[in-house]
Amino acid sequence: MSRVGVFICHCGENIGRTVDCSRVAQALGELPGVVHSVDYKYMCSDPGQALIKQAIQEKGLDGVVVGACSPHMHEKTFRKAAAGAGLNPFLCEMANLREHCSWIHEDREKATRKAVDLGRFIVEKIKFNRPLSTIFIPVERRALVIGGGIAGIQAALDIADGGREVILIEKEPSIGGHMSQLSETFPTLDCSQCILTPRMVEVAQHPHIKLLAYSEVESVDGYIGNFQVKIRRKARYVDETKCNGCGECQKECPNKKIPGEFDQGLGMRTAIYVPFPQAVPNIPVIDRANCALFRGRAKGVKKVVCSKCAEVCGRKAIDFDQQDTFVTENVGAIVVATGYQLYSIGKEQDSDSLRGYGEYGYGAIPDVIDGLQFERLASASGPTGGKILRPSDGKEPKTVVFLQCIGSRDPAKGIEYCSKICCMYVAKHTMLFHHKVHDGKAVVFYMDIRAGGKGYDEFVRRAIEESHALYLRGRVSRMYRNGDTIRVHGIDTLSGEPVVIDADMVVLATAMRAQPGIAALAQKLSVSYDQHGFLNEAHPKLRPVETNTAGVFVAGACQAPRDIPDSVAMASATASKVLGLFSKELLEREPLIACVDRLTCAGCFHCERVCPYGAVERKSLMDGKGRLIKIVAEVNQGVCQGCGTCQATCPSKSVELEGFRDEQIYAAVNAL
Amino acid sequence: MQELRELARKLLQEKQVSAILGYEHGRLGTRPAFVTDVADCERLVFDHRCVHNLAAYLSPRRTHIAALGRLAVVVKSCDARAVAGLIRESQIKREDVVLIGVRCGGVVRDAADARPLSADNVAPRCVACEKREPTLADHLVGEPKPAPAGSGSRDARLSEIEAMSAGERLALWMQLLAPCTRCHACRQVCPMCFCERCIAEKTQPTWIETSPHARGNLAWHLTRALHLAGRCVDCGECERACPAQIPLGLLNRKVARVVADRYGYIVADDPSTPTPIGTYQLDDAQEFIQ
Amino acid sequence: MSADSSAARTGGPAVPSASLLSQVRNATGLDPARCYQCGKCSAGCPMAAEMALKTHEIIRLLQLDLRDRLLAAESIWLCLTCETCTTRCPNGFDPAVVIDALREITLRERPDRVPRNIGAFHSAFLRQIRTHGRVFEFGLVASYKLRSGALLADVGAMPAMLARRKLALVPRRIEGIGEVRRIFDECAKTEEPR
Amino acid sequence: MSAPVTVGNGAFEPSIVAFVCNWCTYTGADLAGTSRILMADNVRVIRLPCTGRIDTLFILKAFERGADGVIVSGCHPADCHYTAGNYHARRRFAIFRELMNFVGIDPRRVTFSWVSASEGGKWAEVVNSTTEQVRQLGPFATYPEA
Amino acid sequence: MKIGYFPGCSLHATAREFDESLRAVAAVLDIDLEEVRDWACCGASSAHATSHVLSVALPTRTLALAEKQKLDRVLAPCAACYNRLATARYALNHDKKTAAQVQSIVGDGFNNSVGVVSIAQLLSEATAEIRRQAKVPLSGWKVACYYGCLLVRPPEVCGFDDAEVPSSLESIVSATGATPVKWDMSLECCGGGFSLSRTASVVRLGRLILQSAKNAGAQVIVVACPMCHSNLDFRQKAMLERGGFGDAMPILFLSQLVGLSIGLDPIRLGLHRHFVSTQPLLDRIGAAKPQPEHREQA
Repeated sequence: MSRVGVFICHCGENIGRTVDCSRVAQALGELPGVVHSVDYKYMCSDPGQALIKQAIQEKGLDGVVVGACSPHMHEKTFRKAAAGAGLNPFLCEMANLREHCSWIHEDREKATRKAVDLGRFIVEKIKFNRPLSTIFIPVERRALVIGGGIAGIQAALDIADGGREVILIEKEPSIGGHMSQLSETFPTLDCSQCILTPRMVEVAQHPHIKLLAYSEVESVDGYIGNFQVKIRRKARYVDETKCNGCGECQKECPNKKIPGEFDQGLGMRTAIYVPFPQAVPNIPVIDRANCALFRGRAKGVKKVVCSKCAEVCGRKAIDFDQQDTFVTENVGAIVVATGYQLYSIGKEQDSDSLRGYGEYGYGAIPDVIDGLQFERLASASGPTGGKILRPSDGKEPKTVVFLQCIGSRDPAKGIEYCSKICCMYVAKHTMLFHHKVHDGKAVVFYMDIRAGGKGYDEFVRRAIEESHALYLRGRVSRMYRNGDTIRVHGIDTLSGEPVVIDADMVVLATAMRAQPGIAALAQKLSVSYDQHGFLNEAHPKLRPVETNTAGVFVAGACQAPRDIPDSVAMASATASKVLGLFSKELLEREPLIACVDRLTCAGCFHCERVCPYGAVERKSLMDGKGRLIKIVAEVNQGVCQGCGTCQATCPSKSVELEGFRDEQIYAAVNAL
Repeated sequence: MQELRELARKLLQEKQVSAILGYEHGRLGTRPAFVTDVADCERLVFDHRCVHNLAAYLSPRRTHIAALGRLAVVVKSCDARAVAGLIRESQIKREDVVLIGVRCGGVVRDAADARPLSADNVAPRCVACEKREPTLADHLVGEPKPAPAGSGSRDARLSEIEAMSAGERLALWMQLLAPCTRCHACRQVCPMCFCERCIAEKTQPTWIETSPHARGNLAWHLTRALHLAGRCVDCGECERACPAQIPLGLLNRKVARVVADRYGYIVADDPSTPTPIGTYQLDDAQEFIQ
Repeated sequence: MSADSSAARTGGPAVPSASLLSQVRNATGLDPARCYQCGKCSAGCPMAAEMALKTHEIIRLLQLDLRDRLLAAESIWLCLTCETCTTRCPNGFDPAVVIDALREITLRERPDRVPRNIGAFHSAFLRQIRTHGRVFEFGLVASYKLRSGALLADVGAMPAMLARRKLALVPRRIEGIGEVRRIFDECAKTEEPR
Repeated sequence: MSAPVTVGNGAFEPSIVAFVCNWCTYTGADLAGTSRILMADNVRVIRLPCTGRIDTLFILKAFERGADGVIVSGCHPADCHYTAGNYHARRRFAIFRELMNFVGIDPRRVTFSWVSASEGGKWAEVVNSTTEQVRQLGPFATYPEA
Repeated sequence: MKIGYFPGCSLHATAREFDESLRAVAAVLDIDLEEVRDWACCGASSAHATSHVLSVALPTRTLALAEKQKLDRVLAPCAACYNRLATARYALNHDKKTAAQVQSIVGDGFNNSVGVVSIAQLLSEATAEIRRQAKVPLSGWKVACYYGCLLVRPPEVCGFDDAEVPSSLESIVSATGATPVKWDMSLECCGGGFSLSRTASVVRLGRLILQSAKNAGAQVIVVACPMCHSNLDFRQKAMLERGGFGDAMPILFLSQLVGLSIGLDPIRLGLHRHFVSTQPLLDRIGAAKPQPEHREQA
């Protein structure tokens, strides 16, 4: 026979006004198994809590029901109080007599009767509550950071500076990401590489950071605190331990006419190459598709067609037979910082939902370039040494037209969102252009100027007032080649005048998109993503860098279009989350999770199919002689979040959700 | 028939299986037969009286049968659907059983019925059946058979009931379920009911009252039908086994149609298709939700 | 800015001073709120140079529900329905159809505001179909001239046209003409002010 | 079990049980309270973590125990705290509801709704409309008393 | 191959050479044109501007007739007709309200099963045959392919070719051996129905088109629409008077160009009916100067 104590709170007048609390206490006191029932003005007050503790100790209660406000308000409070008196906190429950009764009814008689019902439900339920103890999960206090752009670099450095080991992986040969391609940065116009490269070097030299460049995530197993990540280390065909980055191989490589990724195809590189001079690590990689030797091998040519790089390499670091290798790392937390790619206006799109810009010639018109290409033209380390020159004929453009919202805010092309950074970098571009081509004319077609941010709008005003960029509010309907210029048909909606401009160069502020392959990665991490492939945060306001998968965090443009300050801020936020997680050796979790009754489980695994977290595992039961008896479901305590969908689905109810076990619900319903 | 026996002999002789699970003629009509001896293969038959769904014997609850070792089972298309279900739900492994598919032209309602198959003794589900030979089979025997003569598909009865008022329906079912003695034969014979401890026998708590009372009866039969949503293979065994002649098929059929209409799911003898319960579409119809 | 009842002032046909905006919504099933005024329609419009109100401005006035200015605007009659705007609208809007609806409403409620020559052309064209089932261009030209008063335009071209057998002089009437007329009448019925 | 509550004029007052998820509807009901939205007092709320946990057996049992109506409510699609519990529940109840109807349990006695944590007003509507609905239908007498 | 044929009003008058040349070409390419019996005008250029329902109802009648005639596709050579028919078909499928109104007017029993095909689509399906039949090499001909506004726009209605960078006409022209030029105005509107009511606009727009074609080095413009043709051919004189791009530019219907390449008689193709002389072209392929009048009397 259980010994339940009932405590009815008046909440001042809040409950007392409409509910006859003493009658409720009396009525519930008469229920079998209830050995103590009182009402009091403020149960949550110290004297109120004292009443509870006292009763627990004096009457040896094995269950406490507090009839007061919503459990969302004070469940923690009262469970703490119960625990304080030596009662297992999970043997304390609340009946909601305020939000669900006194505040929504006026008739005292009816409200009181309802209060009694609500109380009775909980009294009956609690008779079947079981003492539960908090679950502790060991935490592997190492972090994995995916992506070596500015966000990934920042997250890695912050975590490492916090004294925890970090594995930073980057799919390109070098870290640095898009930021390393930029010339200057808004709104301060400080040189991008000047602020970035020191951080890259720091990463390379940090004692707590293990940098795996030219690598990708192959698979992810486990759960918060205990992830096992399999990483593919793509073959560079250069032995990292031997190479000293002297660069002789690149000088010798005969194939020097390959459009370089780093220069957005505006500059050339060799088949064995380092993406850019300040690359980290400064180790070249062979591009199979363009290397004579590998092309020969692909055609089945036995003899070595070319090995100039190997011949010239003093350290004998070149290894044409190198293969991809795999390493598995155990980590407790994962930061995803895979960044973005730019939308292309071409006819061919990598997603059915996207359309290219036929009205802009699908990208076939010369000297129509995108923002990153302009960055390379403007960059001192770029293919033109920082001179703004047309890719087609190397002439200096006098009239440059900048188009904003290309792909962005254009549902007809498949993207309705705003890419956030374009307004700012276009303003920056007009300034850079003005600084480099004094007699040049910059014209900007925009729909709105979105310059929210410290010093942002002032920056745009400077572009207009000091660099005299001509801002026209309107979209461009069509452009086509006209002699060696580009004829742009636009409009200035403010004056209502159609505008036709013969431009020497057109720069498209194309939309920011999630990286290709993000979906595959998200599925490996079981992180949800929106229709555009941007990863979903756990809560848009209160949990912006967490995901719905505990232990996986997001930073930078993989979550939504972000500029550098945002990305860095997010990265530091993830770092603090990770360090917080790592501050304890054991991870505490509420024990309200599912557990399986092996005896009756028939192993049909409906539970496995419905579990949103993949928390159900298969366990083989053996008899003494090691013969298989049967395979049953088993819930991974670290992964289960306690939704209980498994139990409702289980035909034989062989899986039970602690805190909401069938007996408890049954008792409550039975108390009707 | 010979083809079937030949195959059986071959399988036994070549030790591919240790027993054949098929049908034989008995005094009370056709019945399941276990053949372990090559000589006994003569006993094996297949005709319109082979009503039983032998897949039921594969469920792991039947440990004594598992003890026989690797089995070959004679399966009609409906039986094959059950085998698929058992594989899908991890009860057996495909490689652990040899499936002898038989082309079927429909079976009688009652195994004891010795008359030739005709409109008046054919099982209603066979009239509606669209699949006369299993896909999930290692061997396929018999000649293609035409659809059996017969009328009055069960869906006619469904529509009839659906046309009634809620009150009439309730009265009808109360009357239909009243004679249920909760013998649970419907469950025992069902190839898809393989729980180790059926919800109907779960005490603590007793969701479904065990006494043969209207309350428990309704709860039991509704729950049974729900547990078979997207799983019932429509073999008609439950209805055949019911000593109270309760038209359980109607409940199963109703659920099957709901699942088909709402989620386009038809139970097939393909173990790889996921069940409609346990999967979902983001845009599943929710017209009934406020 | 509310829809001012022009009917009262001009003594034109009694028009419900109902919102033009909702009329267009009903007629086209499109919501002008979708237009975010990027102007891409006007930027590509072949007639923009001749329009006092550019396409996006027409839609803007519609958003503001300025009935009088819109129904009086010559610009809506200059649309060639070349579908450039509709094809390029980034937000899936359909200016061409909306302009058609505006013309339809004007013809019904403010025929006095339809530019003479253009109105003349359309009614001549439709009359042709109504009478013969097909447009017989010689008749079209003739009746257009009478309605528009542009009597002498293109007269010089007539002989050349005839020499090239480009104009049939005698109209031929289709057999199902009755059916065609019924269609005209039925359609007229569906066009009661919504 | 308290028989159908009859008060004052003795008019039939239905007794209704609501099974709701902890994160959306329960919180929404709390909000209705904090906003002091008055509503019918016939509904008794039982809190569960997620609609995914709500078993059709609960509903059947509630009726067996004399409830005249039942409310099942949780998070809107895409809002589920557990990402997918409500999607599974949606299918479960869609099938259950039609079967229930088939055996003559009037589906108007069971309200399914999505009520988010911010929809205190909607919760009040659900409570009131269901109460009124069931009041019209009258007491639920499925089972001849044994 | 059999296909329904909806010539439309113009092809019986101002654009009869389009009709003549098309029938002639079809015969050679073994395309059986079955005219929709008792078709009525599609209402082009006026109906849609005055009554939406009418603009759908008129073409629907024709489509219904075609369906009765058991035709699965109808060819509408006139781009305007094509666009109206296609738009009607689209509206019946997508705009429930209008569909209901029109159904009630035109009457039931119509399943909207008839597809609508433009001449561009039809001939681009036949390029192989055109190549095979080509007798007169048009090599060296620089042709500007003019789509105008209604042939591929709006994409969801036409559902054929790219709405911004189309290529079907080019593929057909290449099949004749001629060389399509890259130019910019191939999709700009010529002023369409304004020929009579706003001639000035037509002249202004036409000039831009002719200029652009000239700049691209074209010697002839190929069109697939009677309105485009009469605007660019009949109104060209006025355009020339405003000057700016040298001498006259012959305007051919697509079917006429194909006809020439497969060796059909210029007269049968109605080349003599144009206002801008086509003789310079004929000279290039050594065809005799057509003597229209007495031939036709004969």
